[in-house]
Amino acid sequence: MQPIALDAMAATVPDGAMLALPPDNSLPSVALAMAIARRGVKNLRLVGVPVSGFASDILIGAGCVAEIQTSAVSLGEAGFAPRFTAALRAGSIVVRDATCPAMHTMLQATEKGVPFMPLRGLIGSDILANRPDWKVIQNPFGPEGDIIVLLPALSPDIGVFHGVMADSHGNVWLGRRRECATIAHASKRALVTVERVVEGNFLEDERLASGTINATYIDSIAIAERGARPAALLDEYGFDAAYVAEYARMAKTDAGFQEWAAREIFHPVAAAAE
Amino acid sequence: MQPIALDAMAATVPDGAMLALPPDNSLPSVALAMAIARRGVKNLRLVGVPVSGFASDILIGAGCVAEIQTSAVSLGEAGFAPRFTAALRAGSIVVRDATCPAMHTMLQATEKGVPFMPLRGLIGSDILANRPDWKVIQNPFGPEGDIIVLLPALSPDIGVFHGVMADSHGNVWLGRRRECATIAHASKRALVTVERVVEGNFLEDERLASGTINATYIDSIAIAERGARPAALLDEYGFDAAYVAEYARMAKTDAGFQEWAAREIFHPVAAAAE
Amino acid sequence: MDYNTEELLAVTLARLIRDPSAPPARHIAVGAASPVPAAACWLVAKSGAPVRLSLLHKRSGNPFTEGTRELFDLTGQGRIDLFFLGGGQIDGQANLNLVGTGEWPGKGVRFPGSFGSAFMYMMTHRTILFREEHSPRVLVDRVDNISALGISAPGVFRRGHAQALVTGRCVFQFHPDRGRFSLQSLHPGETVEDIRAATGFDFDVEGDIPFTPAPTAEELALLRGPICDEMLETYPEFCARVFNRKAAA
Amino acid sequence: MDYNTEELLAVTLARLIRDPSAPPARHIAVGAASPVPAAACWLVAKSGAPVRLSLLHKRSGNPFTEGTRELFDLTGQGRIDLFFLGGGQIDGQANLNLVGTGEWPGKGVRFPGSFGSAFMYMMTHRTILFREEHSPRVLVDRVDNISALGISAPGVFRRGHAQALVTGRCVFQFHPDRGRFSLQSLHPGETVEDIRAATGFDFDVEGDIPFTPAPTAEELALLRGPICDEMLETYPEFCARVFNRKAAA
Repeated sequence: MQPIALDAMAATVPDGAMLALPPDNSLPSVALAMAIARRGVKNLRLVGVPVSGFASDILIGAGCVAEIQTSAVSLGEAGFAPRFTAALRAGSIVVRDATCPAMHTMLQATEKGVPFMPLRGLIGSDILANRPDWKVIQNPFGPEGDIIVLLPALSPDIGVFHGVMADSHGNVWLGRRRECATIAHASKRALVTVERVVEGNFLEDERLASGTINATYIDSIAIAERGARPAALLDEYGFDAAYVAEYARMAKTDAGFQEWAAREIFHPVAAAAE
Repeated sequence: MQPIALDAMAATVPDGAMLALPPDNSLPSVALAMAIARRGVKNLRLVGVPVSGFASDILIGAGCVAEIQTSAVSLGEAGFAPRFTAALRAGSIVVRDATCPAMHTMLQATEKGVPFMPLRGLIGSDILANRPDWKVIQNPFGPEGDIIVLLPALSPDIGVFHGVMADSHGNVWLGRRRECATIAHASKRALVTVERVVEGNFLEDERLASGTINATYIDSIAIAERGARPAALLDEYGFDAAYVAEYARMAKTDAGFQEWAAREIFHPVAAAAE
Repeated sequence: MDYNTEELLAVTLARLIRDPSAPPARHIAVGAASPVPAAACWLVAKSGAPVRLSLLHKRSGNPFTEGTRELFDLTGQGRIDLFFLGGGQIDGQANLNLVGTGEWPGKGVRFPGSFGSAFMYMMTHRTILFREEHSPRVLVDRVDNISALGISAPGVFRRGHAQALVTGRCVFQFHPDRGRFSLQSLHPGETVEDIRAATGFDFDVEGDIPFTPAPTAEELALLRGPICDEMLETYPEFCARVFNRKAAA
Repeated sequence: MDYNTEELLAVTLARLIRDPSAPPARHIAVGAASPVPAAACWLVAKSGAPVRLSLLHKRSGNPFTEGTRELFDLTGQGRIDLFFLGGGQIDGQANLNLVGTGEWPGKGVRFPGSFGSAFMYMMTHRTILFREEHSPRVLVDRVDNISALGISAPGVFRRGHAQALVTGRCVFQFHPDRGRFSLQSLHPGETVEDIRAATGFDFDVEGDIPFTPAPTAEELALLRGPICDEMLETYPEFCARVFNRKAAA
């Protein structure tokens, strides 16, 4: 599998696509999120696995998002996600709240090829009350009155994440962050950015194989150095708290976000293209 | 976690325990199976994850087994499992046939803490017809007439497998054989043999962490060099086909099995204890 | 001996963790935004209790090798004995609102979201509620939206409930049988009347309410020394503010 | 040109894999005990078709990083286009018995067990049945026990069916619409009457039945050279017997 250019990858994301993204602590491809924002894709339906962070907030701020399904949207230590909060208040996005294990479970149902999976908890929560697509049944294996929630399988159109490296066969290594594997398994297509492409086959190496996602799940790979930033990438680089804090400060207003985006999302490409 | 002696580990297996074992291609602890046979444990209920191999056949031959739940019992290239076949014909064990993904799914239900999980396929098979503990329901998310099987959560008393190495904290590394992780997650106790114990913490190493099972799931560790033999252990040693072929030949009769067991299971310990 | 609020709170949480009348805390998970509960857990562990800590979002040595799903699977298996939860609103029946005020999904003030609370609260053997802000805005009679339910209907599978609610002003004990909090101790300088005025829900007051015990010299030494060392990587800002310690560059 | 039965069978299976009227075979999984189907898949791949092969039980470079569960998950996702199945008994409605003859669970002759057949047969887009022994003992009118059902009731979720049954004596095509096999080709030296006598189930014969095409020189060169190289690690005995090649010690 030959790597493609980041902007060529972003060009394969159609308006209205359902996009699954890991949060800031689990290898988001911020590079691809920015490329999608640059392209001006519209009406995306974001899926937080299991929560949403910086990448989701900038896509919302850039006007790319119609809907978000997630368990929380947060910038972590930097506080609430400002563009998410503003869009919710303005009514410009639909928010479908879930709870973390439910996000995982809905993807696992697709991973196993079943139409639903059960999950404990949830009963009596307004999360459940506001999800007409979730069902409550009597547990067929339990005593009378033991009710349980069934969650429908969720299959995002596109899974997006950032791995450490890809090999000559298109296998991607990202270590213990296995939720990215679930995203790849459950999504119809997976678009993966990596720091680098190396020779060989990770599946032939017992040490690397267990942290590898097989190329069979991966549609295309683009090289994006420091592509998770400001999020951390395993032992490769740390979280850039100052960058996120500045974003949180500027993005409090739409005008502030636009100023930030002009500098951080749109300007570098114009410069690079010159 | 301090390693314990193999026979001390075997001594923690009570009569009647439900024991989950991976097959010959997935890190069985043949060393512990032999130690259990030496101890003369009775009425074990074996669970093949998802099928059963050499270790299960010798436990059956040694008279330790009352029941086996599995998707197949086979010695691979060496053919049918002779002691299993003989015990089934003699009516001395109960055989509960399943199908591979069902074995995984029943353990995954326990792993997720849910009382059941659905699985596609199976409908119309006599496997299903002979499992009164499996239920068929109308898919609550599907069209009328779309029926689906629900499998109950299975929680073995003890999970048994062989890892490559343990660290100072009791974490076990075994690479891509993640079914052993599912066994550990779903079992009430996990008894793990390893080739060696090394200093450090695998969880601090991004390369090793993804193939590691956290010590939280592991009850005890015993060092058993070449403890998977005759099965292979990743890139450490290969499958001993000649050993299994000889076993298959000798174990065709009970007398032949007894002769083989006297030499291979019971003798070495007597010799080692002298 | 001088101590600050966070140190008092950490010591108080540690005492609740060790409460011999509660189910044993062999394995505790601590969420990302929880430096005070994390310090409390380290205090229990560094005092020699045989407890396993799974600190989420720990960058090096993250305990989970199956991704973030593993915390919820572990909890589903019944292997997590204790978890901490907070909330934008907490009510007198220990219901938690992490979603937002006003009309669903938080048209008033939107909080980040429920995270795993709707699951964890019911599947963990016990939960300690922690929210430093103690005001009628946070501690309400009835939450606007229930992210996680305090008491379940009979027959609904549930492993545990809130044990207590620790705020910046007091400790409440929770009684799932009667669905109410009772005042357990007052932080130094507080009175029952102060607490009533600052609390939007009604609660029980039984007998004389003692003051929350101050940290001991040993506890403070542990917090400021080895525990700060452990927390520096994950909570640099907290360590700088509370312990006046900065991570090496 | 001289060739042996396994070579003919591998070439025949490869032709079925490439059948343009069947759903595309982009990803094929091959089970452990299947050297002839594995050789067929390699033949398709080495002839330049864009096919991904997942060879189970491959010791080095095993394609699955989630354990053995992953094959079934992949198939559940609809990502496995083609799988091979056999059986101790196969009947005229393409039902498979991998469990045993006589009373459940195989009180007559016990076979190893169903493996994943009850799932794979319904969740793979197509299945090629392969059993070298062609006798009334194996090819029966009705299997004693159904491990995997040939045709499902209306409304039951199913992705595909048997495409064909290849034996050591002929090729049958399967017609799920009529629930019957038809004779597609005879291996060299066989007659329709021979096949009828050796087959326990009734099947259709439409027009003149051709002979199964012999392997070409190119196919044999591929099988004996690069394909044998690929298979030597996983199937040493097969390579020794069929291609007269031994693995280096």
